[in-house]
Amino acid sequence: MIPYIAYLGISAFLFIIGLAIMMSRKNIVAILLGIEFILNAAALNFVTYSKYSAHNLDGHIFALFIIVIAAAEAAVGLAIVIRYFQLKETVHIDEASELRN
Amino acid sequence: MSGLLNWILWLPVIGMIAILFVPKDKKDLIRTFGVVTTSITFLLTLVLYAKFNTSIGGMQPEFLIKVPWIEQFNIFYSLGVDGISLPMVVLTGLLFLICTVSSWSVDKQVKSYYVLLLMLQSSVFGVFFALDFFLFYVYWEVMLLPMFFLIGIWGGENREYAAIKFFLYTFFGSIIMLVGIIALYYATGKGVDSFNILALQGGHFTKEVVTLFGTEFSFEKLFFWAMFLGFAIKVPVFPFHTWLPHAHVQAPTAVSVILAGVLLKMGTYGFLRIAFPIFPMASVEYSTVIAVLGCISVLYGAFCAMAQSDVKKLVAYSSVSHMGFVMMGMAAMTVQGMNGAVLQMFNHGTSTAMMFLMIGVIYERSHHRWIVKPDGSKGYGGLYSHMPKYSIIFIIGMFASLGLPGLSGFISEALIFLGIFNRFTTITVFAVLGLLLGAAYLLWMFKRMFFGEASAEVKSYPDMSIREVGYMIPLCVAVIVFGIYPSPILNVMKASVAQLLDLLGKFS
Amino acid sequence: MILNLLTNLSYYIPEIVSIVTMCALLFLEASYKASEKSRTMVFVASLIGLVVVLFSLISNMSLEPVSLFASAVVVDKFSTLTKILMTLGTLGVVYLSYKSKDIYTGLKSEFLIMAMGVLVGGMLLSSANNLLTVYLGIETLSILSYVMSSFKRHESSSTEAGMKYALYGGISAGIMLFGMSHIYGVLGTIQFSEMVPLLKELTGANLAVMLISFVLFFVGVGYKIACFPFHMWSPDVYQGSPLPVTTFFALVPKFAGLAVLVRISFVFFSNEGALQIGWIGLIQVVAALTMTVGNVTAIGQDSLKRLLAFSSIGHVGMMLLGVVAVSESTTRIILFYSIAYLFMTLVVFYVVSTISDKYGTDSHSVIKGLIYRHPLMAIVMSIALFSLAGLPPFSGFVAKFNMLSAVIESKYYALAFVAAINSVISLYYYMRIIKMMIVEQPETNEKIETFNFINQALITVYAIPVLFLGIFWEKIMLISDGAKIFIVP
Amino acid sequence: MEYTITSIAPIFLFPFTAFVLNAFFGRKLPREGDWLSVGAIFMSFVWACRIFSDFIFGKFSTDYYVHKVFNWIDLSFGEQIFKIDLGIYIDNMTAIMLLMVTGAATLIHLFSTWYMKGDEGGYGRFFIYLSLFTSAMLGLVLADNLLLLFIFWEIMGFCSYSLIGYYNKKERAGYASIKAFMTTRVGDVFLLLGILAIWSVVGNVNYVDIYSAISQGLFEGKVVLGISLATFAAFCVFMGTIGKSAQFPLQVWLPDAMMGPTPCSALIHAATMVAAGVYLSLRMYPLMQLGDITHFIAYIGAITAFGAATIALVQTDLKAVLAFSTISQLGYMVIGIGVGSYNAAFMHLITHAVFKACLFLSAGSVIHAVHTQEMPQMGGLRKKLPITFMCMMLCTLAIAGIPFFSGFVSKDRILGDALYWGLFSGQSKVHFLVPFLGFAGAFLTAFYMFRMMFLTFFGTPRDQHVYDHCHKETFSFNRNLPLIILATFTLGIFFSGSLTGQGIAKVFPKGGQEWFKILVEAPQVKKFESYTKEGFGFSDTRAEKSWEKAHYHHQSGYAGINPENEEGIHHAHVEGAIASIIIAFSGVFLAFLLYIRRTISPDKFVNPLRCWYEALRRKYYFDELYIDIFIKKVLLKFNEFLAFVDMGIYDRFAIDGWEKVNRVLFKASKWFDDVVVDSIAVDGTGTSINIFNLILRIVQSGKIQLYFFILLFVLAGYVWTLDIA
Amino acid sequence: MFIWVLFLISALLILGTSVAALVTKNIMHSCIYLLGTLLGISGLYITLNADFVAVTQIMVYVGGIVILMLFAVMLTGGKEFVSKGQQLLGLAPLMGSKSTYVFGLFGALVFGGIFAKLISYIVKLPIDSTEQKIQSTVESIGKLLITDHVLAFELSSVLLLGALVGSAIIARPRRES
Repeated sequence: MIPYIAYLGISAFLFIIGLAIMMSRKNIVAILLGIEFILNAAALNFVTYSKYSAHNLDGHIFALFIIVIAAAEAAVGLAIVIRYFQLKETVHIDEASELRN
Repeated sequence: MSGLLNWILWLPVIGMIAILFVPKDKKDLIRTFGVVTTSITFLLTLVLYAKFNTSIGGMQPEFLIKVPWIEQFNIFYSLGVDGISLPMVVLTGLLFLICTVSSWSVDKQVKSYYVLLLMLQSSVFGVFFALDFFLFYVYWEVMLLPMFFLIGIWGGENREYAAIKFFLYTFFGSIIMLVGIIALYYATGKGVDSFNILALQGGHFTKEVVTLFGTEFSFEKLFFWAMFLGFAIKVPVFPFHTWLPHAHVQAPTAVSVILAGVLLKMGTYGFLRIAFPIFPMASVEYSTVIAVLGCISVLYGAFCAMAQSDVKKLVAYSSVSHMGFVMMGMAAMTVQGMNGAVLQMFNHGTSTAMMFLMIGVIYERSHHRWIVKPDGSKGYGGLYSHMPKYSIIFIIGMFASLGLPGLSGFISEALIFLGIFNRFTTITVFAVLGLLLGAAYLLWMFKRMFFGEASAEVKSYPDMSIREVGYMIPLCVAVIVFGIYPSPILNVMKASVAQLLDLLGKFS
Repeated sequence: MILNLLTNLSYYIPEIVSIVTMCALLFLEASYKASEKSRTMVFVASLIGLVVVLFSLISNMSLEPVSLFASAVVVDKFSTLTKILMTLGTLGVVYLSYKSKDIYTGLKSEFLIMAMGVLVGGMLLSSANNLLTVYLGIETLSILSYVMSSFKRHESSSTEAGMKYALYGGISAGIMLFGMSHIYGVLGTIQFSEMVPLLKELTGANLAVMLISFVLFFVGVGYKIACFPFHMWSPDVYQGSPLPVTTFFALVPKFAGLAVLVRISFVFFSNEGALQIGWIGLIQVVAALTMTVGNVTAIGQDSLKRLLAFSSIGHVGMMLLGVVAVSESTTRIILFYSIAYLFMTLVVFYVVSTISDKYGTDSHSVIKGLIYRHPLMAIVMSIALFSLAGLPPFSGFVAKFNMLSAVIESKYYALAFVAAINSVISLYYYMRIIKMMIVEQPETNEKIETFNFINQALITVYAIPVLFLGIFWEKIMLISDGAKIFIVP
Repeated sequence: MEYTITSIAPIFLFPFTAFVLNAFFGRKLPREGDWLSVGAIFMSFVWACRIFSDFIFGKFSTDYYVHKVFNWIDLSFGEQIFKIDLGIYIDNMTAIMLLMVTGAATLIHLFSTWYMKGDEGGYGRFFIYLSLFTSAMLGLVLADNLLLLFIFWEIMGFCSYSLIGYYNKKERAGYASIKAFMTTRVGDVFLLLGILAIWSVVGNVNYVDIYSAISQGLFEGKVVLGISLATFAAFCVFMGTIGKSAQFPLQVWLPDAMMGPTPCSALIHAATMVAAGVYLSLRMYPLMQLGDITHFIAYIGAITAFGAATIALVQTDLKAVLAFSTISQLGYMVIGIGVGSYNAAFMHLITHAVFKACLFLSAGSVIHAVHTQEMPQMGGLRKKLPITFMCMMLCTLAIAGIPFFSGFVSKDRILGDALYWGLFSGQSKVHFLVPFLGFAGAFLTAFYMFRMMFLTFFGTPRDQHVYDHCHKETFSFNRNLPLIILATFTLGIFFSGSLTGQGIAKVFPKGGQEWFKILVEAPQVKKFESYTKEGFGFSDTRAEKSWEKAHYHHQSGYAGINPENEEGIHHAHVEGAIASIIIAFSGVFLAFLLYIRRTISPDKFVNPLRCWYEALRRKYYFDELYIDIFIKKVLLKFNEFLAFVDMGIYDRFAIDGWEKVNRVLFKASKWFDDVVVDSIAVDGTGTSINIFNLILRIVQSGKIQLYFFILLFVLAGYVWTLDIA
Repeated sequence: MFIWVLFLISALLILGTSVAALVTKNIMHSCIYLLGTLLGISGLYITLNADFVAVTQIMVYVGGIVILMLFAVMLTGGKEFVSKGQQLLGLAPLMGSKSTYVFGLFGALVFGGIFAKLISYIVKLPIDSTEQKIQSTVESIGKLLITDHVLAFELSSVLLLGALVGSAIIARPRRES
């Protein structure tokens, strides 16, 4: 039996990688990509727990919804990014600081 | 008779609504409406005075009004009047009457001006009448709105800054007070009397404890300071005074008069009506602090006044100084001191109103207020020989303000000193210097403005008109009559003050 | 079994009507050519739909609280009242969007569709009773909001706003999910009603994980209501979005987020213990910081929208005070605050929208001397601003008064003082606007004539509750008092 | 005959009514209402005469007084008791004062109708103030307690202020009036403190209650600010005297007060108001003794008497000489109080009032005639102004202390007592300094007064134009009559009952006694020991109790140290009388040598003492010290500093500060973002972490990754601080 | 045994590709690495008995989202923003600059802190690790979706509809006035 902590460790690792991507990459698409890592990490957690502690399928359902919603979010997010690129001809995140104090 | 307070309170509102229906262009009609309203109100306050029973220390049962407002919270529309508030009520009636008359010369947006002025009057009455804490607070804050606009729209060059500063400062104090009010509400267990100022009085909270940041504080002490802040800013006591010079200098004449004459008194009234009786133990314990702050205000205000070259600012600082006396008198917690303080509230109201009105009169002629202009030349000079009527009334106001015996300022200051000497001797010794400094800055100002040859510009000023003299006369009379024979005021207040002192006496 | 799920469907009529309206709008929009006529039709249709929703919600007020769909949602008075507020907010925005120039004519009907979608999400969120519905509700709100905030498709600022919103929403949703996953892991269920008894028995490591997880969970909710430190998107988004959208954001998602926050607090943390201490402590700190950051930063903002964004952050901090109390009065005061806030915000945004439509900018300078140009607007706006600052006799004061009293009742005096000082700070920047409107001289003497009778009537109607609720607030208070959280046994 | 309040009050009410009527209707009355004022004060004079005669002839006893009380302020309610009673208190001293004040005032009013005539716009105003002043002075004299005294005291100050500033077109008048008011106000403030201190012990400030409290020892053991309360109170009360009576170091105002019209100088700054300070100290004499400050008083008096006399030596302004001589003479009165020469001090008060009033009126007559006050421009005027000259000469003789004149009688007695006090009373001989300075001052007085006379009336006209301009004086009723009457009363016989003041001839019936000595005694507190507050009240107390007889020495009227040593006192008096006669004549002689014969040039003295001379001309630099250094350099600078701190620093930074800080941080962060981050930090991304302005700008910099970071950072903070145990 | 092998492969895949996705300079490569990670995760799902989820993961993510991303990258030019000469210690340029590294590292560290705390408690969780029988979850998930989670299921359609319309609105190239 695989220790559950292994899964959690992987998910935590993924999560941190996701955060790191979101925070260090300058391409907006890459940042959206980071979100996917994070969501996956969470989904992985759900499924892990579903097997190891909860013993029900709510975790699976949750993971499914995460996938679905991630898709929707990615679609909208990417649409906005593309729009932004059309307007500003760049996807550098620091260029996107028109709105500021 | 029981509806009298209601009438006094709401009559200005009725007048205000009436003015709202007058077309904008009929300026004289609007002014007449304003004057008529305030004069009827003033007459009603005199009726109140006449009907007042001086042998009752507490609220006059004849005039009490109590109607439920928000029953869920036990909030009542509850009004009453006693010996401490009555002089203030009469003063309010008088000063507003004078202000409406003196504002006849205001020509900018007359309608809004009178509407706001009447609204202000109603809310000031509300503060002095309210016996319900919530109601009190509402009026206390509502008063700020017309005040803000009156300063902000009709004020001087820097009016916006002054108006905002006044508003914020006061609001800061009052919001802290609101915390105190709510804390009291819960400390009494949300009962029927939880917002009842009278029922809260008597030191019911001496043993309650409050935990703040893990430290235990006495409920009474903590919230005494909360209330203190609210009222001290209004008074204003050093170091919370800096809004006052700005507000006074920028405000139009009538508003300066109201501000100095009535609004400052609300701070000290708050002490007498709320802070002292509700937190008697803390009040007695911290009376030294109040006295010291009062003394510092007296001296600090006087010192600062001396350095001013704007005459209105000078008088504004003198208000700080004079209100310091009131604080000291209250801190004395003796019968003389306390009565003196209330009397000083009234007297300062009349004398400082005179000063501001006089400055307004000259301002209307010269459109500046410099004693010494920024370029070093004289602002006025020679007014004495050129404007005799003006000078004489000015002298009366000025000497009343500096505490010349025979005029009203002296007796209240003397009573305050008599009250405080035994308790705070050292403070008294310093505070007495305030009388000296008070004379110094006023007389120096007078010298610079009134003596010497009149310049051509000064010669072009007409002397006071009949209207101007007319509205000064009631104040002159008040200043002189109450300077010689203050008993008409003292008699109505002494029972109430004695009751307060009896209460405080239990805790000293 | 499936039929059982439908027995209580009558409780769910408002949501269904909203969804139907949304779809109907979609069809209407699709089936007509883009013209003034079709836009009006869509507008009227959405109004009708919203009114129906409103009435069905009002009729729901009299129903006993139940849980629906296998405890996925709860319909109680609290949620119904929140929904009423959200519907009212949407109603207010509908006309604003119709007349505002900030939304492209071609996108007006899309705006309404999106708004209906967000409303559905908000309704779901306000009655959510398991983790999944919470997540779904938040995401529905969020994803549609991303779209709404980038509605000005040809302006990079709007798109940037949408993008920032999306990115920020993504990270916080991720964190929230991460927290949820651990909650699920420890308790083994996602149903609130099943979690409550389990929570009571937690000890040791379980409890510790739980606490941290709830903090992570809070990120998602906090992001929705824009409280510190999850507020940072909101000024940018408010500024970048079209004004009706900003108005909408200031109302509907906030109410929904607050509703879910209140529900979570009540369901999980109304029992004393380590969890409650941790949670309340968290909310206290958050509330204090939110108020302070919002109000302090609002000073010195030149853009009105941005200023209002920060001010709404400040107000959220205030509303969080009600959550801190977790007492009988919590729902009442939060609802009252929301009611007051709704009308004040509507008025303010309405005026700002009108003016920035006229001048094409929302910088401070455009409202200079408004009183000389349109007195009614200036007066109503100052009433609303004074109310926002919490001055009597306006409803904002009563709301703040109740908020403070809830905090003080629970003896969090320090928090009360912080709140008090914050309302002074907030007064400062509101006063600056009022000063500009009323005290300063206008730069031009041009009257604002585009503000026609309907507009005038509308802001007057909005302003009446602001004044009225400040004086006669007992009735509303009683209604809100009845709106208790229903904890499914 | 019963005294009621209505039979006494008119003394005060007449001039007061005149004041009120004139104030309101003066302009409409014929002659601007001067007759009203004059008539009123004359009526007062008649009333005062009546009271005086009652006291002199009715009972002729030291114990006779009338005390009427009425309630002014009553704050009592329930357990809280507080009352202020005001009342009228008349004893012999009061009666004499009343007579002096009303008499002098009547004459001066009369003179004013001549002197002020033709003064455009101010004639009526002058009489208004004069009436108010007179009524205040009478009120002060009649007062039965310190508070009422203080009230009138201040009103007098106000009148003095107004009259000094009478010529309001002159800037200098403005300065002088403020200076006068403020300087006296310094003393007044102390007096108020003294009243407060006394009140705190006694419970009110009635004279009789104070005496009673002193005799009952209520003051003992009370401490204020580390010193005994009695000393404190006495000192404060005496400070009142110093201010009002222009004693060192508050003497600076009186010379400047000469800016006012001359009649007002005569009335206020010579005869009455300045004497009120001395009157106060006399009234509070037991307190001074109890507080043990009599030595201090004596030294203050001596310094003033001598110092002012030295200054008067070099003045060229006619009125200035008189002003300094007034200060000097007041110094003698104060010496009298200090050394215990109670009776003589009061007597000097009265005699001085008479002759100084006359001197001033004469000076006024001269000034009005020649339109200048500078003596170097006068000379030889005695031919043109014979009546004035005669009157003035008499007064000069009086003030110089020439025998047979009133000044000799009173001053010599003071000096005699001082001599006894300094040499024979058994205390340290160091205190001889006081009589020494007194005698030196007397010498100087004689010298400078005659210098003044010689320069003004003798010799040849120095300024022919002025001389020609001066009209020949013809007798006029309102100009000369007052002078003549006053000059008449400079004869010593009216006061001493004898020609020399040394008991050569007795005039009055009560054998062997000067009427002054009989009538005026230092208050004997022992008499009041059994006094209780209820004992007084609204009734005339004359018949109620027969007080114990006085304990002091009737012969000498001396109340200082060791009054029992009558032998010594008498001895000292004889020596003093001889000395002062010699001194007076030598002074006159010196003046004669210098200014008539001109055998000695004044330069002989001036040149070797150049700097001393300069110091005298500049009045010992007191004005410079007070105004230039203390007020301008210290006080005003301090004020400006405070005002700057208040508005410029405290208000700007502490109050508006948080907003300013916000703004500054805003700017700083903008700079940081634009300059530091862009140029120093790599990529110009501005993503470096700076906590400097965390909340403000960088945080909301629009850079979303920073938002993420903050989110995480704070979240981590939350999590780490969670108390899980 | 299969499970172990699958787990190890998936885990290694995840670790490797995720780190690569972080450090690669090329955004396109990054997307491809994401693909690897997602596949790895679906592998893990299989080891966790979550067959349906695993399949959905592959279908939606791999088939949908990653493709979407790739399109987006292509549409936006796929630039990664590295300025030369400003790299960390002058060494191999991975994907950012000094500041971005500092930033990312800090963020990771900070959140690592949270994890450290979280995991330190999670390891103590009393979790039942007994082996369970592998069986298909499709049927039960299907049932759950139309019973317990029917509302979420239905309402997610609203979300998707909104997202659809929204994406269309935003990305639509039509320009109006």
